Amino acid sequence: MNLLYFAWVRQKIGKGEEQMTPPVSDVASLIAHLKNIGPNYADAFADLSRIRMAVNQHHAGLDAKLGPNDEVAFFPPVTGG
Amino acid sequence: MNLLYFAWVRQKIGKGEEQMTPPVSDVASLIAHLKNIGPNYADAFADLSRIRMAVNQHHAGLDAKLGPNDEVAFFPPVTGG
Amino acid sequence: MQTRIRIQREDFDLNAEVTALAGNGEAGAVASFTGHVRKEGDLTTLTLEHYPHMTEAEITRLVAEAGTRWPLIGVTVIHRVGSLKPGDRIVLVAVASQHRHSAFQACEFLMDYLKTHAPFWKEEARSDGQHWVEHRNSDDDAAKRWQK
Amino acid sequence: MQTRIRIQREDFDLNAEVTALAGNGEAGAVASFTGHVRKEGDLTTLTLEHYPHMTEAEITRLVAEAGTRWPLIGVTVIHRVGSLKPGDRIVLVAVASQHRHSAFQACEFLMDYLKTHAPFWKEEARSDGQHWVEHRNSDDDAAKRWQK
Repeated sequence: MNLLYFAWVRQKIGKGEEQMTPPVSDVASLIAHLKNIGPNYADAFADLSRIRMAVNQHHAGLDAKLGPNDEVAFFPPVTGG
Repeated sequence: MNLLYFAWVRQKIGKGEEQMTPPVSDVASLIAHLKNIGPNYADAFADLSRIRMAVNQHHAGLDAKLGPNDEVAFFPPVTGG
Repeated sequence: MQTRIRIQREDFDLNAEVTALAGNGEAGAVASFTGHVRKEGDLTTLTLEHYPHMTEAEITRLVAEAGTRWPLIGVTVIHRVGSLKPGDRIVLVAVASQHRHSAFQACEFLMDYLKTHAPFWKEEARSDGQHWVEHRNSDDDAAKRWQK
Repeated sequence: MQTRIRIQREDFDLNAEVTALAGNGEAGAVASFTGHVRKEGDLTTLTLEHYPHMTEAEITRLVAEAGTRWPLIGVTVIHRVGSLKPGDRIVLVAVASQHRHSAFQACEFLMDYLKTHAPFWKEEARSDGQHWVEHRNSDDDAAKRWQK
């Protein structure tokens, strides 16, 4: 699984991208898994109302299913335009 | 009174501008006066639903009052933009 | 509100106009509209006549009305006259505001009123001669949407 | 529908973009929007980050959706990334159509959805440091207006 982090999510976690193969099948369980990795992840995901996500470059929700080759991105609500 | 004609009104009358001091006090009576001057005027004003007017550079109606120093313009519905 | 109204034969530089309108960070949003001569069958030339002085006066009144309806920072209206070819630009309306919805609304309001109130007339040259363009009722309907 | 989507660090030439979009008389109406960095207190720099590939993919989807709602001839979206200063342009959305109302509607729709869906993030530099800009609920409300 390819994980991407943007904006302050990237800053809190301390990296913009990483590969892992966690034993999870949806976004919610991926977040639970990440929060256990370390305090930087726990801090980034402390308030899920401030987190948005995309799976394979489409906006997705916490219930989106995940497979081993998916690209999953976490980021704050967007502020472009 | 300074009279101005634009677009096909100008073409039908055969001039773009003229001065006259007709014995009229509103736009409707001015048009009646003009239609008696000659067939070119009568042709231009034959169908008043196709004529718009302005008095002193403001859009006006047939009932607009006129004074001797007014600028009165006749033209088709506008097609700019 | 900064207002620029120009009636001219020459083309205009949209980039320069919008840059001037946005200023040095005063406006966050600029909505613009450009009208272009459409390529239509055997149309060769579109000639625009106008009523000098009243044109500027009427557009000034329309811009002032827009300024009472929306919080605007600046408005630029440029309308060309004379002979134009298919593809040429006819008109620019650009509106700067702090908020994009106000900029869009005021820009469309000004175009709708320009089409129905500003004293311009278009004459088409086609292979069978010259024809004055007929006013479109759909333009009246568009302007009526804004009546309060 | 002719679609041009560019994510770039460089500024753009609005005049050239609108000229290309209008073509040689194909489109009668082009509505454009430019967003500019506002001068605000001690703001010195606005830095834009984005999600490469998804940005283009998401904007492509938004433009396709606009094309199903209005009869469009062409759409150009340019969004800048990197470091910008007050007064700099951030974004261009330009929409060509045969009819001005469609052009205006599609242009505003695209801006509203760009603000809520395209993965860009703004970070402000002020005298007290760097701050990520907060998403505005008013942008969500603007986008919701278009829900069918």
